[in-house]
Amino acid sequence: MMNLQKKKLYTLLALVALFVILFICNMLLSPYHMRIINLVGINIALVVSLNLTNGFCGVFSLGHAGFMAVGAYVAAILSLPLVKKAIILPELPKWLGSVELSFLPSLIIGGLVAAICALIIGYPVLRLRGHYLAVATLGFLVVIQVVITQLQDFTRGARGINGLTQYTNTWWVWIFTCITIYVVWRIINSAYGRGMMAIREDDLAAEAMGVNLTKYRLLAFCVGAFFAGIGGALWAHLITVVTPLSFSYDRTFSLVVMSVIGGMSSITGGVVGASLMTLVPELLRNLEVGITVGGISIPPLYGISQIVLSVVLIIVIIVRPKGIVGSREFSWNLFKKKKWNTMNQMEN
Amino acid sequence: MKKLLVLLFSLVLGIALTGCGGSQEKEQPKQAGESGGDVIKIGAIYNVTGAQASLDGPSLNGFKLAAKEINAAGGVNGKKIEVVSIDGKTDQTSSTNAASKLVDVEKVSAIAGFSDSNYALAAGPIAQTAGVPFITSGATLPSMPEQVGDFFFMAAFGDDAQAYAAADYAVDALQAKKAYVLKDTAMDFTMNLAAFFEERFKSKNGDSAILLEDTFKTGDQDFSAQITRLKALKEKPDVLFISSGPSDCGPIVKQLRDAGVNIPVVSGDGFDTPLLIELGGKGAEVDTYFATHTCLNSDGEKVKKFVDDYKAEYNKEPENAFAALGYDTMHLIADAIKRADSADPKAIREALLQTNNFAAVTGSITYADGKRVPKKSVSILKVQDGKFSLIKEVTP
Amino acid sequence: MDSTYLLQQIVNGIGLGSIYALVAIGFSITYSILRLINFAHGDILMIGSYCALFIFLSGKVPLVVGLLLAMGFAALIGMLVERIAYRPLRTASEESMLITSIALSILIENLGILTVSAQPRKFVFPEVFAKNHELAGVTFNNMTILTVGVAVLLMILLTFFVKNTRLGTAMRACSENIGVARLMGIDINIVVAIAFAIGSALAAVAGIMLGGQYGRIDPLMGFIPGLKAFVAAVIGGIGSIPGAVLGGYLLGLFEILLVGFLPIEYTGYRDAFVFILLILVLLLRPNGILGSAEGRKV
Amino acid sequence: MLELNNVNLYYGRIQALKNVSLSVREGELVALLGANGAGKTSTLRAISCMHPIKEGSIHFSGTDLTKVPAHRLVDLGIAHCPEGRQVFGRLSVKENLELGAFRRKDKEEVKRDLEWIYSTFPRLVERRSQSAGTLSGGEQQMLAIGRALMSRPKLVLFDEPSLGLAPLIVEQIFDVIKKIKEQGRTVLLVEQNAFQALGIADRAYVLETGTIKLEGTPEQLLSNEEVKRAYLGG
Repeated sequence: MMNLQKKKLYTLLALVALFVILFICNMLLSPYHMRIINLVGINIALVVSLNLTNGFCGVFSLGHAGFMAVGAYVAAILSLPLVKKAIILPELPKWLGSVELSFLPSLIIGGLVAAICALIIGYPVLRLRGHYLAVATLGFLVVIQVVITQLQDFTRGARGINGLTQYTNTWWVWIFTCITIYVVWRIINSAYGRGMMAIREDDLAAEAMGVNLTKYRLLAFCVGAFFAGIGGALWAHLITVVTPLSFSYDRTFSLVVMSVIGGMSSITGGVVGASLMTLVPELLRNLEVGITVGGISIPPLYGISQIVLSVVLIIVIIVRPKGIVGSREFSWNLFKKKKWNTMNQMEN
Repeated sequence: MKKLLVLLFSLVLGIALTGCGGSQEKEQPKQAGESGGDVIKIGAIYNVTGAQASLDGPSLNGFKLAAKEINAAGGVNGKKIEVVSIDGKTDQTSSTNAASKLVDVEKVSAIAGFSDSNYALAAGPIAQTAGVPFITSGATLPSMPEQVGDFFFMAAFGDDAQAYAAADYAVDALQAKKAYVLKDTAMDFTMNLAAFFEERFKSKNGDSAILLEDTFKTGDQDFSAQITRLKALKEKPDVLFISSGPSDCGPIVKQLRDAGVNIPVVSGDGFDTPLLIELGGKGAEVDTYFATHTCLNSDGEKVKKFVDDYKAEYNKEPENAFAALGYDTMHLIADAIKRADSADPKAIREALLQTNNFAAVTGSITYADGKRVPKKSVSILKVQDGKFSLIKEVTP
Repeated sequence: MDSTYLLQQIVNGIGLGSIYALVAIGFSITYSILRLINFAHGDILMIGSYCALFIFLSGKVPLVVGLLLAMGFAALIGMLVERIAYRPLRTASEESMLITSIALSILIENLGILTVSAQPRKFVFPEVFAKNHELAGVTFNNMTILTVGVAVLLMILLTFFVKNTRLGTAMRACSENIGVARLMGIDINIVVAIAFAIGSALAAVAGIMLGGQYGRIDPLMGFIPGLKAFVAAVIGGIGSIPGAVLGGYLLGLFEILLVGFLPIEYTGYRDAFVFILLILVLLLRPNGILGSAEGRKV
Repeated sequence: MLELNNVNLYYGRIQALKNVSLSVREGELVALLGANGAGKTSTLRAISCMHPIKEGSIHFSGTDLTKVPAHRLVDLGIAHCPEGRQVFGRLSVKENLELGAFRRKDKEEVKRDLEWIYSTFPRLVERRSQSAGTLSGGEQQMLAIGRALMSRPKLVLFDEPSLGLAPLIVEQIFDVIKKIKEQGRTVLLVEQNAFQALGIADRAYVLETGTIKLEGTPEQLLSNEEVKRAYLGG
């Protein structure tokens, strides 16, 4: 075992290293590569926050994209420059039409509104179990989408809001990602976290032991939604367009896939899953380039990357049903143990 | 733990391999057109998978066909065109990544793509920031070029143009005084189209000229509720404006006619699909008109050549007007490169802006007064004897 | 609104409900045995309709034969999917199976785009089916009669199979307690394969009827009906066949009546209402209308 | 007849059985005793292939049971009457019994056996078309036993048949088990209710935290101080 001080130091060093690397990347790599790195960051934050509810608390939610949508739209409306707002959203009520916030408050308000939505939807729904809960949260996603499509005055309906300022950059993304990981880590290592995991293991027993089921689930759900909201807002200000289609089933499913592939009840799993599932499809694109070999040209097979990806996904799940990382967690002891092992071997 | 490490390692290895494989392939064609090589790279982002695939697939086919023809004729300014096409996957994240890759990694001279503004508006700004012209072949939201910036062009006319043409036709040719509007609320295209139609129709016939505006959603199958409401109207409309996408127009027309509603139907290019005739059946033969880009049945020389070439290349008829739009977009870009005598994106943009009376399959294209929405003729078509036939071509 | 209008909407609702019910049954039986939410179920529907397109709309075989062939093919695909993707996951968590089904759905849809292209295909039944009838002011065509007729017939057959045959009893036993069912000597693999076969065959019928009513099919056609049928199964009580049927018809009627009777400004909210209904049903009757409480093993 | 050798069984990382060895000879009634969580049910699950074992061997009349899929067990002549009865609540009594004979092809004989079960448990006759979930606990236990017997097993595994039943019913259940043994069937009885089990058993094993602690005849065990203290409340 390593002492706490040392671990803290290592963590700090790793953080510094991360940001130094990001800084160097930012100078050397093309905007395309930085875009992918930023997407990795956003997805890590989204998946880690999803793991808080789905993995650690055992509340299998399919509504994460719904909270992203809420955060994204709220932040977009708040941060939109007044001039643009007057043109794009002329029907906004005065109090909203005359407000232009800077990025940070927009993000936070976006996250808070998403969390409030989670509170409202979660209070009745979180009493459900298992698949029923999954379906109910999926229902919430549909309701959010319909409302966004219909509330023309606020959201421009299906046309979406475009021309957002591209505030999101490497620093916003990765600082947010680190904060998300830290907060989720603190929660699962607190008394609350232990209560949550008790619920996951056996909700009946946990309830019998006096764990207030709904309260714990609601907390996890709201915190998850808060970060989803901010993540959605960051995404929106990276892509610069939000439409109801931006946050559809596909988005929710891809987040859930990342979470399960990495390992649902592990922060490390979330990081691994999100990174892999963001990078791999981008790399698989190279498969879709047509090849000319010895005069015979093979036309590009569009959709092949999705096909390869889904086959790999099925295989991974069959081979490692608990995800790549499982429920293990990264720890500095990992390195120490390894060193210790090799030393042992040498002695032998 | 060991198993885990092995798995992770093999995954990383696999990724690295596919990554390398990809980059190796790409090294074969020589680097970027602007640096004086003998190819000019043109990017294409189309949603060839996912919900948009039925529109974007034909567009890409048309686009590639045109590139092939240009190369067969010796290329542009002695250089071959190389189309680098990436699938947008009907997903905004994927589409923006694709645009970014084309601009930053492939260093293309221009990008074409999309038939829907949702994606064009996401990918466009990236090209704009990088100073690479982006020409959307099929998206028709007229405000896009203004919203995105001076490197954004449209190859198709705006929704306003086609809706105005449809409204004018209803008022002038069909003598309509009162209209009924049915629109799909799930698409920005249909919402805009209906809004522009109503604006024009009201300006000609007064504010009370729209008797009822009813709605449905893409994929609805049963329109009996809407039809019942239409029939219950006290004052009968003279024209029905149906703002729908390609998948819904057939069933709507069919159900309208089956229910005994024989009032003329007018619409936009959403109706420009074989599905209108196949599914609308006899219903579509009854006074069904729509405004669109071109009539692929017409005897025009350019249209005929395009249809024949497309058939020869892909063994099928062009699926819809988007195929022609993709084809035109490639030729439009090639024309600009020729005039600019350069593969430099900024020079191409300048040349594009000067496009005047460029003869395309879908009508002649002119970017007048610095506007990047083309002044283009609109064709009014009618269903007749199981075919589309051209009623007239109007130039707004 | 007059009663003819209401009646007309009810007839329309029953037509749509029949399709939902057929798909919902498949959801329900696979769920009841494996606790699997099979998101790929809707894509089996798509496969069935394409199969029909290639077989009987070519006009070479009689309709009934074509229908049976399409059902058989879909059943085969269903069993294949189960064998390859789901069987290795028998002991895995519900989430793993859910993700697998999502991956399968992506796989099938993209394979579809690759093989039959994304272009929608015309899917029109012979002229006779478009013939309209009018009864007491309500119009409906032969297609609707066929849809409802086939759906009801299949549901009766299925009920008979489940209630009165050895395999049917085994299936019910498995849906209650798979472990003990094995102790009785029931081969779970066979039962699960049959469940998938039945579900897939019914989905194929639904796909064909859907194509026939709408006139077109495309590789992505299965997702929305799949999702809706899943909602129907949950409303009715997932795991119960009568529940799936009831849920299907209720959902079909509810959707059509919402569009028919809501003020125009609110018809756009239809899907929101559908899912709010779902959430309400879940809250008031957490196991659906006809579902019985799931035994929880402590 | 049944032979377990050094069986180790894990649930995830938790070891439930450590080197369990036991044997049941033909015609014997062997009781397996132990407290809650001692591994009794795990032993039965291992025998009936419901959970794979990590090490060791299980043989039944020469057949290696670890290689047999669970549903073939009845073919070999093993019936498992599971803990907590686990009748199919939504199926009728008759259907439950018929499922017991699921793999049997001799229809006439099955009918005869059905009549025999009805005559052994007259209370099931009047409820034959009722769904099993509506039966009382005792009736469900009888149904579960009847269901197990419908496969004409050579060896019957009982898992806590007395659990949660009224003393009078327990008495009846044990009478039935005794009768089954007297018909020449072999019985492995898992029980917490050690006193009653020892009353009818030929031999018994005592399990404690996954290992066999004691083995012997009822007389030997009843006189063992440790057993008395731990299981007989003495």
